[in-house]
Amino acid sequence: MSAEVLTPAIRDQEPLLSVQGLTKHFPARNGRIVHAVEDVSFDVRRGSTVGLVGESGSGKTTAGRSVLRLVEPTGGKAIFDGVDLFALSPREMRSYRQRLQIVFQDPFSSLNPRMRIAAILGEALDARGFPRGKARKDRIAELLTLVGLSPDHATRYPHEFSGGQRQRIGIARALAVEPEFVVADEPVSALDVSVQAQVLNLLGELQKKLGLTLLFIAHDLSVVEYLCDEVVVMYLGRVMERGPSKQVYAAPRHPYTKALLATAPVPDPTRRRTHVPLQGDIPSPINPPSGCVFRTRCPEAVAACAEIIPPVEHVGGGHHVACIRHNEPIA
Amino acid sequence: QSKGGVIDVATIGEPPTLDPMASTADLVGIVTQHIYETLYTFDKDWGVTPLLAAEMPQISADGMTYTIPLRTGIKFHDGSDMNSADVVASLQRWMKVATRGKQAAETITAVEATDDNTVKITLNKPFAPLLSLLSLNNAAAIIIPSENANEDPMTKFVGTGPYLLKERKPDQFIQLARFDGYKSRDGESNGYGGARKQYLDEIRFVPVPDPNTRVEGAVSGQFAYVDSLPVESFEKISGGKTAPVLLKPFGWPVFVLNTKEGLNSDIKIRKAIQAALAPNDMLLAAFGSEDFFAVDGAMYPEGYKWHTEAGTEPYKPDGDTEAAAALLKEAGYDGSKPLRILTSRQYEFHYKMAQVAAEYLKAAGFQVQMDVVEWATLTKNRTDAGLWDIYITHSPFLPEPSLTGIMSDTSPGWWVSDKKHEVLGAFNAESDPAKRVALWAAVQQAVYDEVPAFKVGNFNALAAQAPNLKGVTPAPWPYFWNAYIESN
Amino acid sequence: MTGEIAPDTILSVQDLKTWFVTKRVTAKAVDGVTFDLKRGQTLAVVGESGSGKSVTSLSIMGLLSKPGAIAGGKILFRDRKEQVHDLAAFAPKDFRKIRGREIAMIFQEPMTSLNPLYTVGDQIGEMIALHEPVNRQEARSRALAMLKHVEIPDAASRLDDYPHQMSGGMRQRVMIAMALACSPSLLIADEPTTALDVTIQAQILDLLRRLQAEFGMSILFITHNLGVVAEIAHDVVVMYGGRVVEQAPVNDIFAHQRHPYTRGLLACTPNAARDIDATGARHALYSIPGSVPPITALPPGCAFEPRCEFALEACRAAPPALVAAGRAGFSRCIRSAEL
Amino acid sequence: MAAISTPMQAEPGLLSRLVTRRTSLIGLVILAIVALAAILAPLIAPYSPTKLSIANRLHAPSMQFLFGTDDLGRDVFTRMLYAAQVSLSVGFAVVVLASIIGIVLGLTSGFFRKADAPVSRLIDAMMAFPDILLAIALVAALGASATNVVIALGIVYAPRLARVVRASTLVIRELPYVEAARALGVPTPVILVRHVLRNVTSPLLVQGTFIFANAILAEAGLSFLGVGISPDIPTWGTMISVGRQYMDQAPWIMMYPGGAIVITVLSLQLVGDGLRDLLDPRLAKDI
Amino acid sequence: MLRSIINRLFGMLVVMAIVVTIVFVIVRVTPGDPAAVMLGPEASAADIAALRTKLGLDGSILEQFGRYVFGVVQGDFGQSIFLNQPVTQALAQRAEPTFFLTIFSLLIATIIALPVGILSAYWRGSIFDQVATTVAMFAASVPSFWLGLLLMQFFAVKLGWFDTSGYGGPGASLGNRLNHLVLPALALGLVSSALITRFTRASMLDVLNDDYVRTARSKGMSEWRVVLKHAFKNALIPILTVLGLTAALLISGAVVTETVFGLPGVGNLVVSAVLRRDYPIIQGALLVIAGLYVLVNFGIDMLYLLVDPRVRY
Ligand SMILES: Nc1ncnc2c1ncn2[C@@H]1O[C@H](COP(=O)(O)OP(=O)(O)OP(=O)(O)O)[C@@H](O)[C@H]1O
Ligand SMILES: Nc1ncnc2c1ncn2[C@@H]1O[C@H](COP(=O)(O)OP(=O)(O)OP(=O)(O)O)[C@@H](O)[C@H]1O
Ligand SMILES: [Mg+2]
Ligand SMILES: [Mg+2]
Ligand code: NI
Repeated sequence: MSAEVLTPAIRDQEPLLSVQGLTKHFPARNGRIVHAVEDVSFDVRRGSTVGLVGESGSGKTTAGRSVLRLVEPTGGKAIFDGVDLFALSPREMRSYRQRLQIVFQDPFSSLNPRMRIAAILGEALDARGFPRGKARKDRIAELLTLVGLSPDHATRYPHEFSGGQRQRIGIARALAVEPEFVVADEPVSALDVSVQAQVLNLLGELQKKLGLTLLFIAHDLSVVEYLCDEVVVMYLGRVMERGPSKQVYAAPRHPYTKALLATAPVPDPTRRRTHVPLQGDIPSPINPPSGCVFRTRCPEAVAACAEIIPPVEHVGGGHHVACIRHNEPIA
Repeated sequence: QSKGGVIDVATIGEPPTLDPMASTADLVGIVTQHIYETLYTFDKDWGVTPLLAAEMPQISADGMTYTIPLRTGIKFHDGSDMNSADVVASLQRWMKVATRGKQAAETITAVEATDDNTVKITLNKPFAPLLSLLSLNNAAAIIIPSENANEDPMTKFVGTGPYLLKERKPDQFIQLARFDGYKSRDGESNGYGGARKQYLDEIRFVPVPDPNTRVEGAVSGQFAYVDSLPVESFEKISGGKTAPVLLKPFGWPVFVLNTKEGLNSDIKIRKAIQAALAPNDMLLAAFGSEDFFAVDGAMYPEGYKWHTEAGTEPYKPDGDTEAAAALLKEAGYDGSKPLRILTSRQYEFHYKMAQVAAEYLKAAGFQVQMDVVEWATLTKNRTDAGLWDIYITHSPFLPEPSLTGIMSDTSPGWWVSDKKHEVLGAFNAESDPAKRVALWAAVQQAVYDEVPAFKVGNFNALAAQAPNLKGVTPAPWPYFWNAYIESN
Repeated sequence: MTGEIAPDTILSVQDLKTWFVTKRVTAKAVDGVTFDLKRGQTLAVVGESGSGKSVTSLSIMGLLSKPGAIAGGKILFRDRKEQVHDLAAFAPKDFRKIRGREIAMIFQEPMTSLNPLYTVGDQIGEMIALHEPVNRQEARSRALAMLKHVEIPDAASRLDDYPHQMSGGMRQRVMIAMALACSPSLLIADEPTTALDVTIQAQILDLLRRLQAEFGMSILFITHNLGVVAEIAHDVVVMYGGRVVEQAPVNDIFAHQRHPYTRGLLACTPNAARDIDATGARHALYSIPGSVPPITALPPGCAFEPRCEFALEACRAAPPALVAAGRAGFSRCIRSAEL
Repeated sequence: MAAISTPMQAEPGLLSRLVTRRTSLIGLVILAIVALAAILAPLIAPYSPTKLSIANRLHAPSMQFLFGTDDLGRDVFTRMLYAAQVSLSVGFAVVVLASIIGIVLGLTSGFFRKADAPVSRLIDAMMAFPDILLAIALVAALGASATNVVIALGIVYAPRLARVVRASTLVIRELPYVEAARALGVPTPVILVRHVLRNVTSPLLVQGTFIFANAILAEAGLSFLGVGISPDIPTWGTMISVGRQYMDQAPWIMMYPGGAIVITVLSLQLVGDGLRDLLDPRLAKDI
Repeated sequence: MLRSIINRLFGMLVVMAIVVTIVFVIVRVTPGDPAAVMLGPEASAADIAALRTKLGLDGSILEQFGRYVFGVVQGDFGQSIFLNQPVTQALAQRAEPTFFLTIFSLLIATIIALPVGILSAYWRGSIFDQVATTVAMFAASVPSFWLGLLLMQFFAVKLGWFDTSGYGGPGASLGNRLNHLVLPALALGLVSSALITRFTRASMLDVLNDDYVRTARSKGMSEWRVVLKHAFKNALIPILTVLGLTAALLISGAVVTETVFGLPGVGNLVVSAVLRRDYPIIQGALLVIAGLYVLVNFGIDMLYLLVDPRVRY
């Protein structure tokens, strides 16, 4: 087995996307509010991959969709290539759409079952005004080849493909408009383990080949560690910790990150975990805890945690933590 | 013949009102004639005979003053006595409210009480139909207490009749009970006139609007009397628990032509229609068997004193398509304008005649348009001359020919002509019954000459009667005083 | 009441075949599954989606829905009275004595596996009342005790909660409480943590381990996550295409795979320590080519053959037999010795 | 799997799967026969449907008049063939009209959140009227004619379809492929037609079949009450309504059209049921 | 929760307001003149015009609407033109047969439909299921008036067991009156049992596939208990909706059936009112029936609160 070495992302460039104070509230029953995303900030450098991890309901998807304005954000900014996407009129946003794309989690519902693959990709080409005719056919064939499918798959319907193949088509659709930035929302969680690797490899390859910038949303910590240059850890709509993957994984500063890493099962029976650091469930985003949202489950919480919302502090090397006790030495 | 018993009578529906002045509907007349009485009524030969009046009026020589003596000791259902004041108030209400009363009002200059038991009516010209108008049971000149006479619509249903209104549940029943204070005329019963016997304790009129349901009801013996059945169910009813009663002849279906506007304002077209129609097939389709109709052009059938064949030659039982076509051509009809037939299915036989008629009219070269609407719509639309060329209706043989619809200048059809006014005027002014019969022939002649309407023929009516219900005289407006339950 | 079954074995599935036969196709969802589960131990069944894990467990419980039916093989189960039954030959009503009392089951979807219309107390109490002569009061207090066993905080007040008032993790605890209410000797857990977050998953796994120590039941643990297997299992069965491809003690499986499929599974999960070198360069992941074939279109020979890098001509001919491999395991590969 | 030729059959070979179900097959065959009879009426009918022949009235079924004659001497068999034309066209037209209204209302309220509340209330209000009652009132208002019956029934059934469309739209609106289209900047009308409308066709087809059946029944009911299609146009309903008077003497006048209604409606329901089983994912999952 | 009940009540009012408007619009564009009908065939145009004024049929449509809404809000549905009585009174007098007819047919339908639906779902694909489904489908294909006619012909005319029509005379006992409802209720009940059967079957099928039913089985209880306690109670929730819907359908059916059997009910009243151009009656009846439907639905929503702990508005 010979592994291909992929060049890691180019570091230390101006961010392509800078999310600042992103907030998204959904209306809930009886006039209450779901605090899905609350004051989230992070940067994505051109050509890099940023991972967004967190438990279910922590607001990862909502953050990703807000950036593309697939849901209208409640507040904050998303500076993309120098322009605040949130300040654009819907009409202006239309012209930005093809620069930012998204790949979905569910390979089954993300393709219209009544459209042939050619039509699905064609729709994307239409969006950027690609001319009809032979050129388009060639382009579709090219796209299919790019994601590892055969050009004659173009005449088929989605149900004729396996989950992995569908995910490739979803990727091809996103790439059809030649975007600079792609949000990949758990693109492999619905796939069989044996196929996951194929899709991850494809993403890595494409990124290198096309110079893509990737926001990679995932549950699975090991996938993020493998794929991402930087990682953002979210909990209940807020960022707990972010920074270069290597640093975060090697030396997590936030109790939540530590707990996540500790509880992730590792395929190694000799390294069995002995104690469970996190008790209880994630609280409801309808009325999140005061102060630090994590304090209700935090093994290290103190009274002060209920008082103030911990600011996100830079602890060096691009590593940020939102915990008032991050400086204290903890056993 | 003993007192007692309750009968259910199935009627064709719910009467729109229990105020017989306010409506000309037959059903209203049938029900309310038990409750109210008029000054005069008809005997079995359709002659006028006194009811609340003590006797026939004294008519002045010039025919302009009618002096009417009243019976005494008549009580209203509310217990009060009837006197001339009540009669005057009632007649005045009648002239104001009832369509027939309004017609009469044109010739009436005064109604006054000369004493407690005498009333005098003064006219501005001789008017022979007056007594018939006073006798009819629809738009009827009923006598009610004077204190109720100002009401319109009527809310207190108080009359002098043999039965009084006990309870009314619209669409369920109208319950009449014997009026114990009733004072019958002496002597024998004679048609609507003469003595009225109150054998039955109660009479209930049950509306059964669906003809088939009435038939089922008749067959299963649910009612003592079922009115207005489709004649073709005769056999079915014969096999059931009530016996069929055929009223022969009952009335006449008629196609009324719009002489005011449209195609039929041209007399040639009307003549063409007269020639084209084939009563034989129309009646057969409508009534099924010759037992239930007669092909007859005369406006009154044999047996009526008004019967005459005068002028009926254009009436061709099987139609004359060629003659009709020729007439049409003469009239310059090019087939571009449709002949609009307005009809409804309230009475199935209207509709069937219309269907057959349409075929014959088409054969003669007409373009035909059928407007099948509900009866309600029909009664509205027929008043608008712009909407129709022919509409279909029917009528019983009225005791007074001049009361027939087409005789009025204003009734839909709007037949107005010098000839009509001449013959009808003479007929109405003449008070000698014998002379009037001769004058009627001229009226009928005019109808055939000018074709304001087409009489299709005579038809019979079917009712059903329980075997133990006796004493019911077949009549176009059946009545149940004199009727009794035979106990065995 | 027959069968060859080792004394320390509580469940022995022998060449089980469960097929879904319809007019159009025959889906051999389980086609020759063989494994043994030892008393007090946990046997993990791993395999990708559609490999027949659930069908195997439903076959054991007699809960197959039409048109599924056992077409062959034996399911030997040793009850508390040490009697051995062949569940594959059971009539539907025989199962009523076994279910709940001898074998209990928990399911993947905690959100939908509890009846939404009854309180959790009722549902646990019902389980007890079904199998033991208790009155309402006793059933209730037993239910409360079970809730405490599964570490539901403030159990007394949650007893009258409806399932929708609880989080996924809580509901799964309730399911476990219900399953263990009558102290069954075998617990079948069909992917009990798949729908849960990692933090909750860890709690549940931990709970199961402790309850096993306490109640001493055997667990048949179904999952597709090798990490979870490593956490909880004593023995591991790997399934592919309705067949067992490998069985071995947990340490052996992770140390040395005797089947190319198992090997591929382990290799393709990303592992930063292995896949990223010191310079930060990322190696492409190993990936098994192709995808899992539909159960109705399995190749005639070894089910894994089309995706296998070790495949030989012989693999194509007939399905290989399950042969002993390694220290205490079995493998369904003709080249298991070479691996 | 073989490539599929027409886009409408994205659910591969709907028809071919339908005919493998015995009950649906029976339904389809009956429907085909009825439809064929209706289409070929001018060719196979032995007599004229309108020409009266008073002499032949109320003939019992015989070799000469297969199903007998009616009160005006018209051949019942002939009229039934022509009635099939009208009844089927009325039913079909109702479905088409109701679908158009239903799709517009359903898509609007399902896709545009702002429009949802008012349109939903309107739909609720319309659903509050019992169907025949509303149809009677509408036909009475518009005047009794075939067109107006179609319009009335179309209005009556539209809210039901609107609900179906709305429900599906609400689901589809949230699906990732719609979101993908939005992410690509595809204009909303295009999304509505290409992604939403196309995918509501299945429930629409199922519901449409049942509404077809209901419309035939309702038309018969209206005609029976005398507030429907003019009785000189033969429909099964008008034939029954005329035949009712002769239920005893000439039962064939109402029996045969009644039977035709039962058979046609039944076959529509069989087909509808089959379609639902095939298209409704809730039930499809365990087949 | 109280707040959401109030919200629902408000929604109900909005729906009713739309209903009122629809009713008014439908009825007023109707051709045909009640005054002409009332006055009979020989009335003159002047008489008719006078009556129209008296009945309040003059003035602009908007004026009429204003007057109407004003009345409705005060619970005054106007005066029946034809019957010369308040609409509310006319409706009240006819409520009894319609009420009992609806209740009885609903009862008949439910008693047949629930067990059949449950069993045919449980034995899906069995002979029982096939027969039941086919019979149900047959029943749903028969026009109710036609079935009514056949029943009447056989039981009332041939066998004479029942009166063919009507609702008993004056002073008829309740028993006698209800006796008149047997056939119509049977006709309606049979036809509507089809819908409920099919729906029960479908929702049972749905529920029987649910995970908690499998859980129930895995607990080792009897099938009967699984089906009734665990599955049916869940299936009941959508069935409740359909029962509400069926009640509306039954009123529809009652219109035709009451006409066939000559029952003096609301349905019959409406049909004759249409023929009589009795605007206030048509308006009142449509309004009351639609209002009842909205109320029934509201009631069912409230029932959900009882049956389904998940529903907390
Ligand atoms: N359209 C919406 N309306 C209301 N609430 C929403 C909506 N979308 C998401 N939410 C809520 O917002 C919160 C965050 O959801 P989100 O989907 O972003 O989480 P996530 O981190 O992507 O979770 P998962 O890992 O399950 O995908 C959740 O509580 C969710 O219920
Ligand atoms: N009722 C059924 N009818 C037909 N085929 C079925 C039925 N139930 C399961 N199968 C088939 O049996 C095979 C095995 O299914 P099973 O549910 O056991 O898989 P699994 O290993 O549990 O997968 P997962 O990880 O997705 O739960 C699948 O291919 C499935 O399609
Ligand atoms: Mg998400
Ligand atoms: Mg499974
Ligand atoms: Ni390598």
